[in-house]
Amino acid sequence: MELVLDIISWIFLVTGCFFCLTGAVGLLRFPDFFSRIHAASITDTLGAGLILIGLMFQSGGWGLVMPKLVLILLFSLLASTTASHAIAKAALKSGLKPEVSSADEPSEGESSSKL
Amino acid sequence: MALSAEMMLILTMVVPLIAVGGIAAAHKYPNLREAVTITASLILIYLVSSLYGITKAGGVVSVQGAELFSDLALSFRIEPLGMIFSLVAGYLWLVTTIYAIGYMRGHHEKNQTRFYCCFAIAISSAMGIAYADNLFTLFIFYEVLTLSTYPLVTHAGTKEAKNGGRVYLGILLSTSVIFLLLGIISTWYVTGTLDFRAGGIFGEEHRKAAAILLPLFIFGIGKAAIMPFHRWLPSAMVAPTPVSALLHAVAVVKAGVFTVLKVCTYTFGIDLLVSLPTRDFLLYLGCASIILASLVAMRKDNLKARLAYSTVSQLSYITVGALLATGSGALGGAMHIATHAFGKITLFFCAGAIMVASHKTEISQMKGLGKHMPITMTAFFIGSLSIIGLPPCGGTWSKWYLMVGAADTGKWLVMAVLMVSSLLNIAYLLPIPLKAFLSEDGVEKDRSFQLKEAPLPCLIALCFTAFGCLVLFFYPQPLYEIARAFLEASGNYVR
Amino acid sequence: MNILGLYNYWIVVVLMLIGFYIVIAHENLIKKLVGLSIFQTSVFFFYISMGKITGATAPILDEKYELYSNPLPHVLILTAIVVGIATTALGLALVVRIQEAYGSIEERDIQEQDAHDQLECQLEAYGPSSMEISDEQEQDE
Amino acid sequence: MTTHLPILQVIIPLLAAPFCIFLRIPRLVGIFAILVSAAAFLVSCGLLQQVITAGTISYKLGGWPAPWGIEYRIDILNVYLLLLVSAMSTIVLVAAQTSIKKELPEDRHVFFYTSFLLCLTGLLGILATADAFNVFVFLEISALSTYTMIALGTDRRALTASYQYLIMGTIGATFIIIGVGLMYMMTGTLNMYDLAERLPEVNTSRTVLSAFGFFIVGVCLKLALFPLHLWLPNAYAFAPSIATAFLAATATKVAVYLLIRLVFSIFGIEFVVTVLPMQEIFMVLGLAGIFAASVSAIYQLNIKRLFAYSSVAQIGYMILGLAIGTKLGLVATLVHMFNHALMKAAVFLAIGGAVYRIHSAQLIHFAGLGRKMPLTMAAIVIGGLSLIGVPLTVGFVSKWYLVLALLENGWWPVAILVLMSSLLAVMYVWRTVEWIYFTPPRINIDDVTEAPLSQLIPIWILVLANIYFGLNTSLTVGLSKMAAESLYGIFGGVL
Amino acid sequence: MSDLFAVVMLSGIYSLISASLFLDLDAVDVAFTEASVGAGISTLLMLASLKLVSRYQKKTRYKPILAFFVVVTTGAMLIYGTLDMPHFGTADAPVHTHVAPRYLNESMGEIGVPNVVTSVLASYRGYDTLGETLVIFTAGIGVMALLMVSKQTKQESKKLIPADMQQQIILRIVAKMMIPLILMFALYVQFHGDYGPGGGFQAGVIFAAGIILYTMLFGLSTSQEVFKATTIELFTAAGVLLYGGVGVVCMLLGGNFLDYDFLKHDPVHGQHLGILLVELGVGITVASVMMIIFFKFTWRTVKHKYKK
Repeated sequence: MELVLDIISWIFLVTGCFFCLTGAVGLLRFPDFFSRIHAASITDTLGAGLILIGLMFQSGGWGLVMPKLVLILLFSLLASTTASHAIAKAALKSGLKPEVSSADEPSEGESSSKL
Repeated sequence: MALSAEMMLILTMVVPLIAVGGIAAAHKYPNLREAVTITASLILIYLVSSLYGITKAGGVVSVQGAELFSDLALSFRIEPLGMIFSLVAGYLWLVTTIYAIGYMRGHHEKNQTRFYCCFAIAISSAMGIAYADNLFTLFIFYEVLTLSTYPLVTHAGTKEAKNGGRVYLGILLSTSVIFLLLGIISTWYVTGTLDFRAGGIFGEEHRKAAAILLPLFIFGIGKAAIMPFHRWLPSAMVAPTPVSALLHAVAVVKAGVFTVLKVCTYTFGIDLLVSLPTRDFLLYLGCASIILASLVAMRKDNLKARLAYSTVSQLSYITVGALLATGSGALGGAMHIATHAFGKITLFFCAGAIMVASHKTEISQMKGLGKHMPITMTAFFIGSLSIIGLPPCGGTWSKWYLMVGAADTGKWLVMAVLMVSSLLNIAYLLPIPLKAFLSEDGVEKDRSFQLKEAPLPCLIALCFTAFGCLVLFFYPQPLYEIARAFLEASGNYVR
Repeated sequence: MNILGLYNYWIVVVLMLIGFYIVIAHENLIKKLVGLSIFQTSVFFFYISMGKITGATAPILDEKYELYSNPLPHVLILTAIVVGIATTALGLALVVRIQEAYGSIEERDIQEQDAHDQLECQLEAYGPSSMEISDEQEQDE
Repeated sequence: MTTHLPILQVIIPLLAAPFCIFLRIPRLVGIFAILVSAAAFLVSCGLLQQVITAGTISYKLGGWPAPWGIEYRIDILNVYLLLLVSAMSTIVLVAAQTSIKKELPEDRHVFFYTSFLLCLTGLLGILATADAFNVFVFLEISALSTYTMIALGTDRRALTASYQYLIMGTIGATFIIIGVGLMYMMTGTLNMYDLAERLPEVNTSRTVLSAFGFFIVGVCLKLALFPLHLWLPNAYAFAPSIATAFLAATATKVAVYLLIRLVFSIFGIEFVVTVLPMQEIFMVLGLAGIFAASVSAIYQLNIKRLFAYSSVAQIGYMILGLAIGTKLGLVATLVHMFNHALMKAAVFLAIGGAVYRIHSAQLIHFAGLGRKMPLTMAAIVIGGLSLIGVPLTVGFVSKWYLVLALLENGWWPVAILVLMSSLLAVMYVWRTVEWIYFTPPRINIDDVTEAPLSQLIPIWILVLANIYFGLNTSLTVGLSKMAAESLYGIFGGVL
Repeated sequence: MSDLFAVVMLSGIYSLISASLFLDLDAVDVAFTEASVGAGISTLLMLASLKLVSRYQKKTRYKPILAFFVVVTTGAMLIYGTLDMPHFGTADAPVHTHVAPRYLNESMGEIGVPNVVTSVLASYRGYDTLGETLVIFTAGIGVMALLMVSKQTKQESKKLIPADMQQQIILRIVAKMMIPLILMFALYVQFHGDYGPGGGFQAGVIFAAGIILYTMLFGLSTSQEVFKATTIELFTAAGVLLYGGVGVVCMLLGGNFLDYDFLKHDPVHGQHLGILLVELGVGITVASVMMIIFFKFTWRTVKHKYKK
């Protein structure tokens, strides 16, 4: 029984880390502010979420640690999504337009990310 | 009155301070203010003379004051040299006040209240110096005297007055703080005591320390105006004449040489002084300052400047007398304090009178003034005779003893210097009265209004001091008695 | 003398130097405050790394563990953190007031405006004409 | 009740400060502050009584014994400074009632009084504690409240001065905490006296050396010793006059106390003298501080900056006293700490009184004030004289002991330099005297009258104390000698 | 790095990373405080002051030589000092052998609180924490004195409704959900200090953060109805008085200042009560000071807007 729990938690942890990695790479590689904010929020929600679930399995038994981890998961999902929304909204309000498929209309490409 | 001697001694210092309160209170009514000063000076004269009577009768008066430091106290004791200085200061305060009333009114100077207050403080500190029984008390009153005379020097408030005041304070404070204070603290550290004791406190074992400390003390006493530190005297000429009279004759300068004499006799002791290696150097420095000051005085056309430089040279007489380290040398020095005081104050009163009456300050303008100001000019003549040291005036005795002292030590160079300087005195002092009486031209033509004598109070003061010079010559006995008592007190033999 | 065991102190020293450098070199007032907080944080690391024992756990008494790290540095650092935030808060309030008074938070502009005031009161004191009469008057900045 | 005196000394102002926020009404808070500070003064008198009869008192906070809990240990040195700080704060607070009305807007008075009480708590806390880290906490309290008080000044440059002091003060405090950390690391304890026992075994290691270095640099930054004094002139010049008077009189003295405690109680004089050339370093820095600060004081236009630079110079004297390393040198430093507090509080309060009337601290605006505000200006002059070290004032006593200590240690060239530096003091004090008395007014001060009575009384209490402690030095010198004995007693001093 | 906004954000991240490093060094309380105070409040205050100050730093040449020299000398002194230090993590260093063992061994018996840091913080060295509360109070007083806002600006600003926060619908709803939980978490941390990491400081800061979030989203004037600035000022003083009061009560009951044994008949209970009250005092002071500082900064922005 121990071994099974360990394997499942390990699977979750590895996938969580993989998502964090993709988020980080996305953060660096994406050309535009809004796509980068999208990549960053992936690490926040999916990456952290999976790691937390993996940890739940590690916590062993229904003691005090399990509910705490569940609460952390809920809060982090709630908070991080709102945060990225707020940042994106603030950027939009301060006049930063998202870069719309610059491939076909090269002319109006000047509005792309400056930040 | 049933005042005990100790009470009188304290009163000599307290009375002028009470007078300060009185003057400040009465600053709205000039006559009342002047009256307060005069009564105070009369009381002071009474106290000083009664103290003189007691000490002459052999009574020892001493007061142990407040315990200031761990075992340093404010203590006072009357000894003959202090008696001479306080007598001179007491009498001349009255005379200078009378003169100041005439001068200030004649010259309608402003803020006179400050003048009289500072004057009274200066006198009280002079008394303090006279009666101080240890170097510590003496230093305290020495500094109070410097500070109280500063407002007098910068009385006019003009730019020159301020510069004069700066030089005055700068030199006096720097010499006293750097050399004198260092000397006092070192003596305190080396010997453990600062009291004035017959025969000096430096025993044989402190010979090397004493050798170093002697120049510290001599240069430290800036008020004795030894050559390198004499600049403050000429620069203080900016002040009104009664102040110069105070500076030169009554308090400041006298305090300087008085301290030199006291330090040489009571701290170092005459016999130790003879053997100190640094003494010769200081002796020749004194002689140099006598000669140089007289030469500079000859070149000065301004009357007050000339008198100032003459004071510098006369002071060095007393310092040389002290450093000769013989009985008669110290005796001559002690007597010279009194005779020079009377002589020089007369000359300054005359200079002030000439300034008030004829607004003349340069000697070259004073040809033929004698006809218009006969009394002033005769007093000037008597004063200069006393300074030069010719018979009818007191100066002769003191110079005589100084000469004897120089002869005793066999230092022919000092004797030569004394001779030559007397000649120089004649050269720069006598021509003024002679030109005033004998030569004719230069006075009537350019003077529009009728020349008249100085105001009456000035004349009274003039005559009193001139008369004093004569008395000192014909009746020198009391002065001689005190000077001899000073020698016995300071533990040397008298030839 | 295996000095490798001292690596944590060298990290502290490097952090301290960075913080110190920012405070001294940079002219912007807020940057100075940030530098100051970095300088203080490095002191926190110094204290905490002093109290750590390898293989020990946090000083919360529990049956399962016996080896605990030293609690005293933690207490001292709790105080130091609060002192640091207090100084930063006061510094920021001062920066806000300086911005209102001087219009800029660059030390260079502030010094120019101060020197200007100094010159004004100097002219008033000695007046242009009498500048050379009075004794020489160099700025004491 | 009397067993709790040590903690009551700090707790009374500590709890009073937040209570001021509840009182809300400025006038009420002002009076409350005076009562609190007076209570603190009474407690320190009680402590003095206890320490003299029963020797060192120890108070365990929270009931835990020394190295584990925090301990208050009061000996002669602590009580001497507790007395000084609480007395100064009471007097300054009395003058604050009217003075801050003209310098601070109405709604900020409550916060000013609260910051004042917090600063007082911080200083008393540093003085009373025997725990190294506790010193840092209370140092930070007094520092933060000082930044607030300075920043409340009217001139906009007060803000930059406060900011600069904040940066340098925090760096200083952080250096101190690094020093404490290094010492804690090598000995494992924070109690000063426990440190003193455990340090000798490890004091050859380089960590303790750098701990000593950091602590010294941190304290010297707080002390405004010469190269680290850049924050002081601006901070004192643009702060409200009351804040300047209080800080000038106490803040730097507490830092000097920290230095003495560090050098004598924690590390011991042997370590300090042998391992590092601290004597030479302190002597050179002290002298450099004296001369540089005095020279720049001469050229100041703002009178507060002038006396702020003079504070830096006077601190140089204290450090010089420490540099001598003998018992008498320590006595000279302790005496000068007390005297300097008296002098500076009197001068800055008097300047506060003048600023209350003419709303400006520029020297030229003080021209001609001598006639309009005689009493306040007389206070500045007497304070100035005391700074110079004229006899009959407190400054003379500390200069006397400093020179005596220097001579005893054979450093006579340093003694001469110290005496020459007092000439620089003469120059900048006389520059103010010339402006105040001898120059016609620059701004119209016809309607200017004397400073209000509520400021004149504290000013003149301090001036009379300046003179009284100049005459009767039993309290100051007596206590300092006992303190020096106790400090040297532990380690059998170099002497 | 001419954009100060980036500088402030990076300093926030720096504090967060240092908090996690503290955690690794077994300093759980310190990590919690560093995260909440260092990353939370100080970044917040810097952003608030950035709103009032010009955001972009002028590119000015700064003087590196003097700074470099001073830094190198201090660095040399430090490196010189580290050579004789006990190695990192060794158990026999003097620090662990002299004073600390008593805290670890006897604190359970004497004070009965598992979290030794809280027991040392509140009881063994309780006076330090009182001093520290006073430091926070002094900073509060300083900011209040410096950033005073006159009465009439407060009245005028009531009419000013913060337009930009109106349409942040999502934020306001999420905030409505989050804020009560934040406040409750703060209280949890406050009273959980004895058993796990936590205590007065962290609780106070979290409580203040909750209120500040509310003020930012729903506008200053609305939050002023709930938390009037004048009452908060009184609370800053109340916390310190509570802490000092507990100490004085111990004195009246016969022990030394801050000696909690005398609070209850049984010393350990007394310690519990004492630590609880003291932590509450600290929590109140820290929360109200942080709130007051934020209010004063926002009043300043309102004052600027009102003046324009």
